[in-house]
Amino acid sequence: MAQRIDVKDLNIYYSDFRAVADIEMAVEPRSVTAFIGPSGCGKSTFLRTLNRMHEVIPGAHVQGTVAMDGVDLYGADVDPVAVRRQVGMVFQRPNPFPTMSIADNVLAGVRLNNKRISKGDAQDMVEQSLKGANLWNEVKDRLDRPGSGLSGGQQQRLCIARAIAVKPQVLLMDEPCSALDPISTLAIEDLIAELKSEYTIVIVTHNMQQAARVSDRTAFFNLAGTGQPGRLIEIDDTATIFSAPREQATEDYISGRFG
Amino acid sequence: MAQRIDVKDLNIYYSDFRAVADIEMAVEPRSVTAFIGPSGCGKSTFLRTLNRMHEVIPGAHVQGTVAMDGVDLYGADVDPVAVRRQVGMVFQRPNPFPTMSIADNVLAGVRLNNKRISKGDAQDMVEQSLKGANLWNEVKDRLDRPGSGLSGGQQQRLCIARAIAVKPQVLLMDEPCSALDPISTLAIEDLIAELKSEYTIVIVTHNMQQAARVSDRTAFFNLAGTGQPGRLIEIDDTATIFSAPREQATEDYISGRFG
Amino acid sequence: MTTIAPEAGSPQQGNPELRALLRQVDKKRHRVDRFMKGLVYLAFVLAVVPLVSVAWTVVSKGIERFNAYFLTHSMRGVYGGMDAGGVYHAIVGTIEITLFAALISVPIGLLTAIYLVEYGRGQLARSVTFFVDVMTGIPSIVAGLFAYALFAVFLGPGVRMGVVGSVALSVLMIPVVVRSSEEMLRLVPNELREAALALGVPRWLVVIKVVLRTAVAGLVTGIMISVARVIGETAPLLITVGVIDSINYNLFEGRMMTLPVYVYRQFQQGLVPCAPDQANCIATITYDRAWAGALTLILIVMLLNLVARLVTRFFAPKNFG
Amino acid sequence: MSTTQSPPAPGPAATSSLEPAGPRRRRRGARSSDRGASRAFRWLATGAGALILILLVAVAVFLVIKAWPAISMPSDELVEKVGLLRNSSSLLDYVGPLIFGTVLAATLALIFAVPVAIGIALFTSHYAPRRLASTLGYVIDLLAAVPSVVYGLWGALVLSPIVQPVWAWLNENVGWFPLFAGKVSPTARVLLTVAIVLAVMILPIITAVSREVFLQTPRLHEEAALALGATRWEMIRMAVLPFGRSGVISAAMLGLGRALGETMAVLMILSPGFLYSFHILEAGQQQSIAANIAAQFPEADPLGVSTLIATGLALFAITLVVNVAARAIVARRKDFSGAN
Amino acid sequence: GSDDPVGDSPSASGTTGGNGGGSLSGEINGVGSSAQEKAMDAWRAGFQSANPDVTVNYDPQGSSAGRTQFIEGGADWAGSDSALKPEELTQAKETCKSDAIDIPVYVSPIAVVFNLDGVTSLNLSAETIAKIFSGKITKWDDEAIKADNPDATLPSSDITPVHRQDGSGTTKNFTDYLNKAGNGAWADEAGDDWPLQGGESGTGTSGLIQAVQGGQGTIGYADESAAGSLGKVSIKVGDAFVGPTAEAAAVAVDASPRDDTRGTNDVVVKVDRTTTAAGAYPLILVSYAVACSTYPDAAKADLVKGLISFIVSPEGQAASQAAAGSAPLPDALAADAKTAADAIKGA
Ligand SMILES: Nc1ncnc2c1ncn2[C@@H]1O[C@H](COP(=O)(O)OP(=O)(O)OP(=O)(O)O)[C@@H](O)[C@H]1O
Ligand SMILES: Nc1ncnc2c1ncn2[C@@H]1O[C@H](COP(=O)(O)OP(=O)(O)OP(=O)(O)O)[C@@H](O)[C@H]1O
Ligand SMILES: [Mg+2]
Ligand SMILES: [Mg+2]
Repeated sequence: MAQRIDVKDLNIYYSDFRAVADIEMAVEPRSVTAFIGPSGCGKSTFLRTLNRMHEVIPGAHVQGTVAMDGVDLYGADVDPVAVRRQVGMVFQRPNPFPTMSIADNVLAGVRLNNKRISKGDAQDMVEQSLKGANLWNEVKDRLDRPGSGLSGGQQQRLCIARAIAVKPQVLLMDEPCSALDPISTLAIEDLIAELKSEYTIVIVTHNMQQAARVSDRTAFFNLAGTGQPGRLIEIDDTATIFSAPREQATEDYISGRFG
Repeated sequence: MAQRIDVKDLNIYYSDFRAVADIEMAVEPRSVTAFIGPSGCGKSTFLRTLNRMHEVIPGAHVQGTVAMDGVDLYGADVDPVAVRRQVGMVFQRPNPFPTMSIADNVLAGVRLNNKRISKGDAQDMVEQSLKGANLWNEVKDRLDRPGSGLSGGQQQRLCIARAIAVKPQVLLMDEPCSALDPISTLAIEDLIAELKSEYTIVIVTHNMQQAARVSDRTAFFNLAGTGQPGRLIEIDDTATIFSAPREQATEDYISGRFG
Repeated sequence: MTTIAPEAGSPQQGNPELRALLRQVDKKRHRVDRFMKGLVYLAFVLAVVPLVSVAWTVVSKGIERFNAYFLTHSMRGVYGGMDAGGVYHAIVGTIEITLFAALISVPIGLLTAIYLVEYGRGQLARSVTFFVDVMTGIPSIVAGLFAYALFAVFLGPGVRMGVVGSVALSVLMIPVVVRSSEEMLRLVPNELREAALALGVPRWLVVIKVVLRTAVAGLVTGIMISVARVIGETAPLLITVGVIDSINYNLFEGRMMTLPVYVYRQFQQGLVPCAPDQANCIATITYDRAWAGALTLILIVMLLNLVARLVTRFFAPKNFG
Repeated sequence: MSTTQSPPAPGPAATSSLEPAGPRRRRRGARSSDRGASRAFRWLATGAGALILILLVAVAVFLVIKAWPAISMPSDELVEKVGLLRNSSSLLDYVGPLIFGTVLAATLALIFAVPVAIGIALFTSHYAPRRLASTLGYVIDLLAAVPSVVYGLWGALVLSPIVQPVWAWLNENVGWFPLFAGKVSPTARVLLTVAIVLAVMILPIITAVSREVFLQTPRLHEEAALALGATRWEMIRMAVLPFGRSGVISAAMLGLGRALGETMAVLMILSPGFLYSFHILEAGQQQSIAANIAAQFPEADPLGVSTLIATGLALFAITLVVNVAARAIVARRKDFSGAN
Repeated sequence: GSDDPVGDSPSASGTTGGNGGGSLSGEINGVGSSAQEKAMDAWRAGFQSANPDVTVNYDPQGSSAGRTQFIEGGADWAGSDSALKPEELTQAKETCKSDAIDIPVYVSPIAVVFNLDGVTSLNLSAETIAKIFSGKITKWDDEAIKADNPDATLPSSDITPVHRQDGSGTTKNFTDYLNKAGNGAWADEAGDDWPLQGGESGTGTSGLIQAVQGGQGTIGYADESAAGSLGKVSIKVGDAFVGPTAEAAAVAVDASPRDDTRGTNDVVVKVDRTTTAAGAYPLILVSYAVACSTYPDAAKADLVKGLISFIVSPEGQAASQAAAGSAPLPDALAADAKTAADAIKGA
């Protein structure tokens, strides 16, 4: 059940500071859209508006519409909690709940909606999700140990497992691999490839190879200078962006010998 | 004043758990040594023993010697504080001091040590270090704003500026670019190339292109399985490692289509 | 700028199934959320009710005698139903004794908290943590008897002076300082300690300049709690400091008056028998003074709190949240 | 491990080393690695910790020495000599109901205060508008500014008359419940009134500490919960409360300590008695140790004082037991505390 | 701040003449009965204004605490609601290096007070009071009460007796009275602590008054001066009913014998609770100053002597009557007290 997202006239603010300006784009269902751009251009900020996580920051607000299959996520009758349940998120920094065991971390989201989940189902779900995040083998013997005892990479994969477990329609990932080693990164990239047949996926990455490898479409953001809002420069098929971008700025950014 | 580091028979423990076993290697002065390997193999752990940061974790201890130009860093009469001043460190997660302004964060190494510094010198030092970390242009107008208000990437560059400001002899970097965008990454890589003419640099990275680009020598770590200690598999000139490694494990790891 | 035009259609249309999904909140969860919100607000109101009631009682009964004269005069030579007498001597005593108690407790308490958080491992640390908790259970009057006995050993029986009271209050104050400071110090992220250590900053400077600095808001709150905990103590001060009706600035010699003791004693004296022909006699004078004294004490603590707040604001980490 | 380069022999620079590098297998690191000012500071901090232990030992020794005459004296003789014990058959018989009363009052106070305190802490940390929150927090802190004498006066003069009809109603309608049974007091100078005042008194302590702890919940964890589709309350349950758990328990212990040791408020409000009675609406049933000491100390002869201090020793022991229990609760899930 | 709240201190008026002609100087500290506090404030004020260089401190920690500290040497004199016990006399001898003496300074009628709508005074016998406080009489319209108060309109509501929860001389004198005058209705002997279990109570005189005022149908006992607007019981003496007044208290003291087991200058009154003397009110409290007959320190002796002499003088007694509502010492007792005070001397 993938969903299409249409963004229109979107301005994003931190109190009075406009961090992102005039975004207009469409995120296609059953595909991977990558956001690239220099640090501070508002990739994370924009990503967070897609599941209304932006508004949990005091003073933060948006103008414009973000529509999922024609339903405005910011509509008056839409519940942000329901939005977030449909649009899952993996953060830049791994953030497992330190007070929960590994298994409980995976089940955290599931338990919200379905308190009485049978033990067998729970175990299956934990195993599936952890396998999906390529973490199962490393932690299968210590599912009841705290999640905070894992290494950074392991923690991030745990967070991915947690987000997958709720089976969202859209999955937002903010540099999910920046703390991962190549093996895990590969596994996640494989996973993304697998998931995109069913889900809409948006990923922020600094790694252009990664963007090129995993994404179908790529959006390039840039900002004119500090204190200026970030803007969407161009969005197109990944192949086009990396081979023949329309904008000079994109060309410049991509042609750097970046890793 | 670069320094050579010789590691011999090094075993690293978290209480009773041996996380890293039998390391024996030399880090050449005026060069960049990269550590690569899968998550959890103990790269960070080993790196932290090089400036005695390992021992601040309760129960953590080491066996063996780490000698800097022949002086055992773990000798009875060696002051760990002095070691850390000579061997700087940048962490995986950016950690600016939340109570300090951006400028004060850069000057932290000086200010926290109760050293006096003239206003002009301080300004110079802030500017130089921030330029070195490619952050100057973005923050020069808000040097007195708190460092925690920056984006992740900006924060990490601030931490690098802070570490550079103390002018250490050796610089340890634990995935310093994992939160950086390509432009900043490039700047840091350039900076590393610049610094290595004078300093000894050790960098942990998951990004093999980066390792190939910046390092002179590369060390590959691996672990046999969860709960097993990480071991040094091989260390050699970067060119050799990436073209003709001696070990099959290295070959396998490197030949993956990783980013 | 090339963007794919969003699909036409007003937001009122769109996929009805999804629309339902996004609107249809789980009723029960929503209700729980609202219910808990209600409870949380209720909790607040519940706490405000007694506060308002206490404040109203004290202000309405104390305001009559609460004036400049009352604040600047002592009770020397005042007795019976005289329309005279103030609390200046008690203010002096309360402030000096409490501050000195803080002077003893805060360094000891804070250092102990630092020990527990930064250095403490093993048996000693466990014992300290444990016995600090036990110490919170020392009844105040026992603390007073203890301090009195301690000084009596050195200075002979009948010793009455401000410091003895300060020591008694310290016994009550230290565990509160330790406990609250410990909590606050533990909340300082390890990352910050490591960042500083890695810059070659010696441990003690890391503690002072990074850990304490980061936790300062919480620490000040904790210290204010501990001050508030002891500033209203009566029984231990009666035993150790005695009572006096004149001004005594010297903490190290002679009796002192403190506000809580003043309030308690005035209250305990009860009604004054006024002969009908006595013009200058107020039967309820002791109660009036007691309430005005209570008002003074509350205002002093409020003032201290306010100062602490300003200090906190000054030092607080200035982040964007 | 095959191709590790063997390190060359120590170079000439090694002259500066007092201890030439060489293979050696021994445990190294931490602990004694502080030096100079750091070491002095560590000793200072450790000294402060030790000083507290010494202080506590001194208090304990003081208590034991002063209580010894009463403890060591045969029951019959003691009962005969000490007027306080006229209704008891032995010292234990005297202390028992006091312990019971103290614990009952403090427990009730804690039961009232903790949920409210957590509620207020959450209100100021997660519900109230930001700008309002600190002001509201300050308002609650003011409760701590009220000295216990004033709480005593307020409880006796203002609260008691207000709650008396409520207690009478409870007694009449819910009287089957053991706590509300008995003959309701016409003055409401009873344990339930005391427990309410104690709860108000310990509220600010618990609130302030809890609030600071809740405020420190990492944003990362809160956002993780929200991003999973948690409502605000669910976020609090998932991220905030577990994170603050040990802090809240500490706070409750601080409050409990205060409730156990509170003197004036109990002294001025309660009509005490020396029974093992659960009737918290009836006068003359229970008494707390601290208030009893304060009430009886002025007119106690030396042996009476000794007896009273023996009850103080009992209070000390109660606190010890309570803390052991609390510690056990916290320690049980220590790995999951979230502290680094 | 100012140490001259009254505005008439000799030093403020600039001269040391007038009544401030006292030659004494120095400081003395007393500890003891809180019942004496109000009176003591008046005495101290009077004594200090007559002797501007003198400072007198008094910690109202309680009679027993006062006696204990006096014996330990921690107080120069003590205020006590009961005279030193024989064993205390022996112990005090060591500290004083001479005999310790009790001097009566303060006599106060104890009123049985009650809060009953529409009733301001009642007549009760000691026996009835004893039965009320021991719970044998539980209703206001009990026959025993009605019999003594034919004119009062008594409701059939519950009687709620209120006692002192802290140990106190007031309780001791009250229970002594019930025990001796109650015709066997009160079995327990006199003691500082209330002998019965349960019941309403208050801390200190104020707390007790508060409790009586706070309830309906309550009855308690307290210093007459603290009774305020509460109803007061007239107790049965002989065949008449006598209210708690200073005069009646003085009559009762006059009717009571001295404790003749005491040494010279140790003036102790054995209050006769069962006296039938006309107009006597035997439910009284006699409170003492406890001092050494000889002080090692002559200056201290002069101060204590000066203070106590002032207290027992007509001027001092008038002051406490005004400030604390106490009964002045009857002439005969005052004379003995003065003799005893004057005999205090330095070694
Ligand atoms: N909580 C906040 N309050 C105020 N400004 C913020 C906040 N978070 C980010 N910003 C500002 O908004 C802008 C966009 O930040 P954002 O984190 O979205 O950038 P980014 O593209 O994700 O950068 P990076 O690649 O470093 O993660 C930056 O100028 C940043 O300083
Ligand atoms: N504080 C700690 N206490 C106990 N064990 C730890 C601690 N930190 C790390 N470990 C364990 O030590 C091993 C090595 O961890 P380390 O963080 O050094 O790996 P890494 O190679 O840096 O991984 P990554 O690439 O994910 O950063 C892992 O098994 C990890 O679980
Ligand atoms: Mg970002
Ligand atoms: Mg690592």
